[in-house]
Amino acid sequence: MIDFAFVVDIVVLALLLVTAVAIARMKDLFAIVMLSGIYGLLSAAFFVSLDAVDVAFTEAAVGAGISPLLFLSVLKLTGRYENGSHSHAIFALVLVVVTGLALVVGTLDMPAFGDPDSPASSHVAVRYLEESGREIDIPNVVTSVLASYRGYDTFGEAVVIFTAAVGVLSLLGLLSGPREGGESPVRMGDHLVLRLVSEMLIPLILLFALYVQFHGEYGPGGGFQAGVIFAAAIILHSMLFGLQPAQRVARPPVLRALAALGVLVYGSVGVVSMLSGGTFLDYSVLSEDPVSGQHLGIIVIELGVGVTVASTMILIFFAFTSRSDAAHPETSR
Amino acid sequence: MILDLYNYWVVIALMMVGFYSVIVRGNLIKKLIGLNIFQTSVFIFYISVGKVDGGTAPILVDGVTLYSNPLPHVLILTAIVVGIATLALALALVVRIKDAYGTVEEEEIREIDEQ
Amino acid sequence: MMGAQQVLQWVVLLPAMAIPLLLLARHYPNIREGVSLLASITLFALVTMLYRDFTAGGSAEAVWIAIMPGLEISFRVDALGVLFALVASFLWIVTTLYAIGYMRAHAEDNQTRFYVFFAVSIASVMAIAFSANLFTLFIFYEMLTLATYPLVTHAGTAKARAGGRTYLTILVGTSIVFFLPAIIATYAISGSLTFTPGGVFAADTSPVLLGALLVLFIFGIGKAAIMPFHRWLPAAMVAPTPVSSLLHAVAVVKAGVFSVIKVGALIFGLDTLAGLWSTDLLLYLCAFTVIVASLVAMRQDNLKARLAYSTVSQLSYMTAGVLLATSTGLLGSSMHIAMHALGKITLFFCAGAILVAAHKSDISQMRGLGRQMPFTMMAFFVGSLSIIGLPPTGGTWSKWYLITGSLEADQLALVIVLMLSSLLNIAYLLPIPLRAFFPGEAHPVEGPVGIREAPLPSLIAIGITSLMCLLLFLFPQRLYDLASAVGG
Amino acid sequence: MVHLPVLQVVIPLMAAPALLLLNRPWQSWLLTCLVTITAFAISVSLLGTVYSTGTISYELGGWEPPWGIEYRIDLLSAYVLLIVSGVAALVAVASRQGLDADVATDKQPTLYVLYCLCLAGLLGIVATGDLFNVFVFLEISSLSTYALIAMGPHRRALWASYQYLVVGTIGATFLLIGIGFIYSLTGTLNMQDIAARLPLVDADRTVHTAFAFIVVGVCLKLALFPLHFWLPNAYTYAPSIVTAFLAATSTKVAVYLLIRLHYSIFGANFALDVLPLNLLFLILGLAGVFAASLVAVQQPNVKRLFAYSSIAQIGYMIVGLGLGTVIGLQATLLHLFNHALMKGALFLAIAGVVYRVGGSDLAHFAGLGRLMPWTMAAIVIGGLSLIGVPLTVGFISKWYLVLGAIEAGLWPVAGLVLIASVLALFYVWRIVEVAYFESPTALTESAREAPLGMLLATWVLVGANIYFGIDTELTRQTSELAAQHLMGGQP
Repeated sequence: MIDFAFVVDIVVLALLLVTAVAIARMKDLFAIVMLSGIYGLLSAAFFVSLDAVDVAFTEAAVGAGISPLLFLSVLKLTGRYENGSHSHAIFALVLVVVTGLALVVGTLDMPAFGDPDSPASSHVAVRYLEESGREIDIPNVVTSVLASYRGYDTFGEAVVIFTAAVGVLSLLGLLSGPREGGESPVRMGDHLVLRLVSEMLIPLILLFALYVQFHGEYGPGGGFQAGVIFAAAIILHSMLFGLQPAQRVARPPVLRALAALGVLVYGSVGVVSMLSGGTFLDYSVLSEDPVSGQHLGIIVIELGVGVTVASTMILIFFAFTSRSDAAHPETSR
Repeated sequence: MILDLYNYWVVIALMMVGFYSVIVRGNLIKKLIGLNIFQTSVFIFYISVGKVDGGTAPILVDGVTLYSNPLPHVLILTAIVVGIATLALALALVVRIKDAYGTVEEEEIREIDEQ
Repeated sequence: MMGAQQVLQWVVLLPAMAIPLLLLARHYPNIREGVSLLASITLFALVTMLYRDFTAGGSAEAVWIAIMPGLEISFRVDALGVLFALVASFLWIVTTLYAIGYMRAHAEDNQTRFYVFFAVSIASVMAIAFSANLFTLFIFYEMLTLATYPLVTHAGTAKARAGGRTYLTILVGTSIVFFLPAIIATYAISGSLTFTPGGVFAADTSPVLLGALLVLFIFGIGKAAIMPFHRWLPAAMVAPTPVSSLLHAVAVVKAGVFSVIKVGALIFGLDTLAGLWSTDLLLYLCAFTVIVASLVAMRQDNLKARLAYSTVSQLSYMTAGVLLATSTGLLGSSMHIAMHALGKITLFFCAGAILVAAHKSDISQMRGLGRQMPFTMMAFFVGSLSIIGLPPTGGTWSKWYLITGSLEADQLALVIVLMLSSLLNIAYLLPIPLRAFFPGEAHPVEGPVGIREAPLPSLIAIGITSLMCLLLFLFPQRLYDLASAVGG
Repeated sequence: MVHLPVLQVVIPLMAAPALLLLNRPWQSWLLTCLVTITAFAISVSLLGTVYSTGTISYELGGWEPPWGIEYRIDLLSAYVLLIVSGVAALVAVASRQGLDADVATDKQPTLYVLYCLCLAGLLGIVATGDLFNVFVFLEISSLSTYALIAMGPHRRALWASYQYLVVGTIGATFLLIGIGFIYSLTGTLNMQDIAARLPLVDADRTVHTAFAFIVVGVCLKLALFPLHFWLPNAYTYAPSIVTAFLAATSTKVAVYLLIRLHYSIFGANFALDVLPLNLLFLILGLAGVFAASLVAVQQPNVKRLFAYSSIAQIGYMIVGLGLGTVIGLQATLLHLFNHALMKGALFLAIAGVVYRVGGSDLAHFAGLGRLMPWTMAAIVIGGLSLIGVPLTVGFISKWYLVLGAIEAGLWPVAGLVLIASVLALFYVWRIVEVAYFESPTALTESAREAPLGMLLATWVLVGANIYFGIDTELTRQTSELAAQHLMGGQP
């Protein structure tokens, strides 16, 4: 009997490989970026088939959304074609083959794919699946682990995003408020259809972001995904109607402060739990009932993540696009 | 045996395509795309480790007993975020390099530096 | 009255304590030089006190700090230390006197720096002399190298810097590459670095290993200038003459020989030393150095360079004395530390005096100089005799014991080498004063008539050291007593 | 007091967003100083606690390990925390003026944000007992490091930062792959738990691959020869203050990580039967020492010169590891500490020169011996320490390294280690000669002594170079106990 999932796996993996090779061989960076978006989408599909819905959601938002967007806004500044220069091709090939072979050797002693008794699935993970319902009482185990059992990693993750924001700001600067000078050239907002669609779409996206933010406990989603979606709405707005109107809504200095605040909110939960007699990020002490303490903690820290992620994404996008607006159109072939 | 592991091997092939692009390409943006593919493939590798045959997504539902392993999912959520953060910073660097050197080709930058 | 233990500590600290005073007085040359002179005289007085205490049977010790277990900075008075310290501190007085005349006459720059690093060097020498273990010795051995570096490069010219570079590279290089591993290995093998009569190694230690260790030590103590690690000594001659005189004829090189004696007698022990495979090989290397350095010295026209190679040759006498592994050889070596110091410092003083007064540094220009500088040239003659080992100078005795030691050890070849080298000494030293007084008819007196003797302080210094050469011929007993107590 | 392990990391971590909100140069500096000094005080207290009560475990989120993330402070972590936070505090103090030469005033607040993030990341790597948490904090420190380097005044800083970013990300991804293998075999991420479960796993090939990828990944970060190529540019073109910080802390943490992963997870004797790892470490270490020293001798730029010297010094640490004995490991740990002191002092002094003279080429040092006597004296003493002259910390490191080599019967290694020290003499002396023997040029003649704050920080480190070269109680004892513990003996 041919397993349906098995066929899907093979097909998706084959597509991934074709896409990857195509990316490696092509020289048109615009096409490559598009393909890399497809690569992200395909891997998201693959994640779904591997039952990793949260990851799929995130990978779709990042791999097929944010990262191609960032690439494109940079391409606008740097030019579309690479000159195709290669360096140490032989050396690289040898290195890659050796590394690959080492990895293949490494897999030989690994537990079989999908083995329910593999160590990975039978040690630490068991507790999460069996006890989180009682200890934390939210259906999405990924959220339980992410926000509570390994909440400190997620704090680190929020800090990483924050670090990237600060790093990009230190490199590209913060555009404070609308600049002097006229409105940039023709915008897509002039197209009636686009405008109408987007005017309906953007509120919907924002609403969806809120849903994802507060529904992470039950289904896939959470602060990060919500933040990305929220940012997407603002970014869409700025793409259609220009940077200045968007920046009037989301003012860069405010965004910067929000990015910092999100991290602070997250950290404060840890501090409060320390002050309440627990360890850092021990939500159980936040309320009389440990389980509702967990709920409270998770909601607040997800909020912190969402705020940091959304403001960081918007900030980073602004930082890139304000540059390309400033550059002359001719430079972006 | 081979069927048990084929998933991993394809993923390794993906990783290596990305890795190769990072090392060999002279265009800074192309390098980053390679890096992106390299990382994404590692994510697939992790998620594959967490797959349990016959299991469902780790969202607790009454009556279901077999779930996929949630821990790799959590780890990879974090790793994806790290990846996009790195990418954003790298692209900002590329923008500045383009401003400062007028090119994003490694060879040309080296030539300019040697002058 | 201080106890001997306190005196021991003051001996090391005193020169160092002079430094802030020297810096304070940097704008007042008279006070600065006064401080130097006072410090040197006090130091000598202190060392004399230690000498008295030691001859009276005292054994002062002082422990400063333990850096690691078994590695401590500590000091101890013993015969060789007293001997070395007496020589160095006495000659510091004389050299200071000499330097006052020389530096002023030469109008050198950076004189404060000069006196400061001179004091640091002397402090290091005192610490070396009284070090109670190999670790302490090594630390101050290195400190001496570093403290003398600014003195060597004092002139600041490209030539001085090149010389300084060679100086530093060879001295630090040998000590890091050979000396340090030898010390660490000694520590690893025996667990002790303390100077102990009879040595520190257990009787069952592998002789092959010990032989290799000896090679490391002898090459590592670069200040003893065994070939091929002798190049630093001629290179150091770019230094001002007082530096060459005290440091490179006395303090630094004797610190090298001193270390060799300490290692030979108190780390290995003469008995162990006698049985090693490498002892004889190194002995022959010393003999080789003695002869070759003498031959090279003959070809040098620059007086300081000739004296430098002469020092290289003489240093190997002393190292050879240790490697003979007999008590007589050790005695000869120890005595030669003092005898050679006095003789060689006299010669360097004279070279400096000639440079200051007549602005001549090449031997070929010194014919007939005896008329203008009779006193200097007479002193030079006395110094030469002492180096050669002829009566009526002190050098006679040390050479005598070295030769006796060689005979006792059945090293006839070394006896011949010593004889031969004496002849070579005569050939490259004596003609200088002789031609100065008897230029010969083919060479009428040259040069400006206005040349007179060097400044008075310098002359006094020269007088003292040459007189000492003569006195030690007549009264060698105390020196002999000290030197014969060296083996422990 | 129970919370000290997490406060050690979280205080600088939370200070970062606070600093971004504050966003004023002077106040940001003050807060950074306060934060780093607090972090140092905490690390001192942690070391004391570990000494008196043994290893500390702290359960983050209130979940016991291996289900939650654990902070685990043993002697080794406490020791490295002490170094990192100590240097960070001193560099922070010096940065008030030190930054002015390289970074525009309006960008300085951002720099302090990144500085605190970087510090928190490094401390987090050291404090954690969870393998994946290492990766997260590694990325926090790495991302902030890339941004810090890119703030250098020259455009080459951008290029250096980009190169480091690519290499660093590859390294981190290798580490991630290794962690993935380990996880697939043991089902856990807690280091203790892994160490307990790994010997029970019958999957040699996978374990070895995991080990290889982890080691290569970490070695990319620690710039082990021949994976060092990103370091010289990064150190040369970063703002001088940043260089001082990175040189003294970042590679140290990478070495720590290597030791931690090798000994605490895989065990002291792991891999020796299949992979000749120790031999490899010895060869690469020595090759690094020589190659980098020889290149250092020829560098016309002093920052670059000492960057190569850092690669050489990392080689020494790796040689110590390669000896595979307690004394060898102890030598590595000692040099970890001591090298932080040396390079901290040297790069801070150089920052002083850059501040006054405006550059760090050899030409910028002409005649400074007279014009900036205290700064140059610091460079001389730091340099002597680098060479390994007695009464400095460098001597202690070298003593143990050579003792370890001799004890292991590896005489050639001992010899080579010492010969390489002479190379250090050469490159240090090039600076000394220029500073003390050349007359000031038009470039340097208006130089004055470095500002007091910088001088103070520099000289605290110089003092530490001498103090810990004489009173070795703390470093020796800690490193010895930690080494014994790691090698499986009872502490």
